[in-house]
Amino acid sequence: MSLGPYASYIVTSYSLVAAIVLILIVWIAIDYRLQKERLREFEAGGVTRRSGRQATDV
Amino acid sequence: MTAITALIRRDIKIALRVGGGALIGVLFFLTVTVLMPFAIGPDLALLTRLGPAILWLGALLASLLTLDRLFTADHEDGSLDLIVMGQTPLELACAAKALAHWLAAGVPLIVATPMLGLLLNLDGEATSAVALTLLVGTPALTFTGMIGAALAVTLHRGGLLLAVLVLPLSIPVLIFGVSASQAAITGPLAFGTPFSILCALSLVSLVVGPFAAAASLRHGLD
Amino acid sequence: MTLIDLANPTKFLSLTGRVLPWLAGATAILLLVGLYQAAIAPDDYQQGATVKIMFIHVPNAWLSMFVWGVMSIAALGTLVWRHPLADVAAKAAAPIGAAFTFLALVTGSLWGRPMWGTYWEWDARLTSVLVLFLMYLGLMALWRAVDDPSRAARAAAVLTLVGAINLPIIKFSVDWWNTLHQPASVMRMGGPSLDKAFLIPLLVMAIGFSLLFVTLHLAAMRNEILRRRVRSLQMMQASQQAA
Amino acid sequence: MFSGLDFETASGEVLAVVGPNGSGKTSLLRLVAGLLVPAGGSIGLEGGETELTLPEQSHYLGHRDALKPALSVAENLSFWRDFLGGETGDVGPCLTAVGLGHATYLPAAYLSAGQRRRLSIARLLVVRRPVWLLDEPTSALDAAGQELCVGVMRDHLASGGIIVAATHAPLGIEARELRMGGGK
Repeated sequence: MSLGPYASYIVTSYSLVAAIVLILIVWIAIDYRLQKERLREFEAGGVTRRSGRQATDV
Repeated sequence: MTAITALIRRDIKIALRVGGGALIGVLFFLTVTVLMPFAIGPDLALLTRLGPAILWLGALLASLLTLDRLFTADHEDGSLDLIVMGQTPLELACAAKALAHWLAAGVPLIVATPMLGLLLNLDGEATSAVALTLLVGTPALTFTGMIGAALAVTLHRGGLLLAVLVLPLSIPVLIFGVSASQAAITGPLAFGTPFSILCALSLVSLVVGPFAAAASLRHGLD
Repeated sequence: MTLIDLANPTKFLSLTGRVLPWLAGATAILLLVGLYQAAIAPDDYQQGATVKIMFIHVPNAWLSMFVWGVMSIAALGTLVWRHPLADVAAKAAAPIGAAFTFLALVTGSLWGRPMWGTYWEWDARLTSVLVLFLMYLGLMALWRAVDDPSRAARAAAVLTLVGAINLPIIKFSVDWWNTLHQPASVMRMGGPSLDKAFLIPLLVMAIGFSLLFVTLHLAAMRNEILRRRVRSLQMMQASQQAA
Repeated sequence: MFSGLDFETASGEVLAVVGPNGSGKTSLLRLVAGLLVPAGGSIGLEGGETELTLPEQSHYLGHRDALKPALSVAENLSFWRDFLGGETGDVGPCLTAVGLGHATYLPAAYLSAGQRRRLSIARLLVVRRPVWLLDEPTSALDAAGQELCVGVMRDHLASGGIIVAATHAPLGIEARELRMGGGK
């Protein structure tokens, strides 16, 4: 596969898309860990939800 | 020294957290700049010529927009009283607040400039000239705007009054900022002349701003 | 499982937990297939190899509008049906939509550079997408301006709907303001004019990116529900007096 | 606002400024704090650090709590500790002392009015300053909070501090009274 004279544009656009999508995925994963971690802390601290269930219950 | 760093860190934290205004300034800058071509027309050659002026106007309005909360927020919740009473000279505290504001709201404007330069069909050299003049010039805008922000506290009026008070004061910065960028793009003037005057204006405002703001705060508290 | 069942965040969380791995797998497979097909697709006789940018540009451009559509439905859900997950969905979609819109802009200008000789052209379609991007950012700023999500929800919903009504008007005005761009080619009356060799990889990529959005959106919604749970726990903790 | 006012107070003593609304209690405190410039007369502190002015050796607890809702409880307090400087203590024990130990890492936005008041009282504890200027210190506080406030004031007096408090409710602590006249 040859990309012709404008290979750099094609490669840049594909890698940019990959980078941004990767950033989105990593951000969402880190955010998930963070929220879970905080909920676990509450559970350890004995704070429960109104329904009486544990904070990390889903 | 810890007092100054503590104040800077606190202000930056507040600006970046939920409810803070740091990123709204950049968004305003983006929007104003994008609106310009709709009024001027899509002629790329014309936009190239007007680009530096558009970017400078956008940055000027954006940095003023976020300035009006600089002291009012602290005044409303009583923090300003304690800052005035502190062992830190009020001039230094004002300078620290302005610096924090510039770091949180001014620097993002400069970071956004290359992207906007692309939209206005400025080439790499022109964009970096505008970014450089903004880097040198926006502190002057913040530090002169700070005087208006301090007056707004004492007059119990923020927002538009601040803009009316401060915009005339920022004319010199605008003139030399735009002409330095123009000089870098088209000539015929040397870039150095207006640029060094811009630097001088910034330095003067760095000195005058905190003193004027502190004076107006000291006499205006009730 | 109906929409009413999904109104319960707990049920929603357990559903996402089960569905997400499958969705992520399907997304990965589709995107890989799409990439492979895009790689072996022939060059365009006019544009040469740069036509390959289309395979990622068009799905992102499509998603930039699709996500606003999703947010508009969620906004209706907030304002009309008061569905408890509607504002969660709207809030979670905004940053993802903004990211896709940004990618549509950047890939568009990278595609335009070899074709037009300039990165940016103030033509109708690019400019409308730029305005859309600014509206996404404004919406995100609105969500960030207020700490209490339920207070921000209604304002954001109104803004989203106004935006949805306004977008065609903006598109029309910009069209009128400047017409330079080639006419739309995929969704044209009388069937797509694109060659099959381009169309199939494009469709695969479009479906793959749409699935990517659904996956990311569900995960982000899950985060948002957990974040609100943390918030309400924090408020409960604050109101407890020290023993 | 007022004239012909002459008063003094000494170490280990509370001066309770009492009087009807509008009699200038708050203005008097703000004068002492250096936030208002007196039209005439003088205010001074004998003893204490000679290089520091009276406001720099005073704590001022005004109507407003000087808290930032976006920052956590601990961040709010440690900011004032670092900014006010001088002889400082640790944030943790001070928060526990005012009954906010459980809320250390919560955003200040989630605190109730009484809890915000407690947090500003913690500011008096985290930085040691000899003169306390308190404007309605017990407002918004519940019974336990008022008790706590009185306890904190007693400790301050025992260590040789001075308190000037504007109040219309009895402070619950032995005090010399300065009665401000009604009107001008």
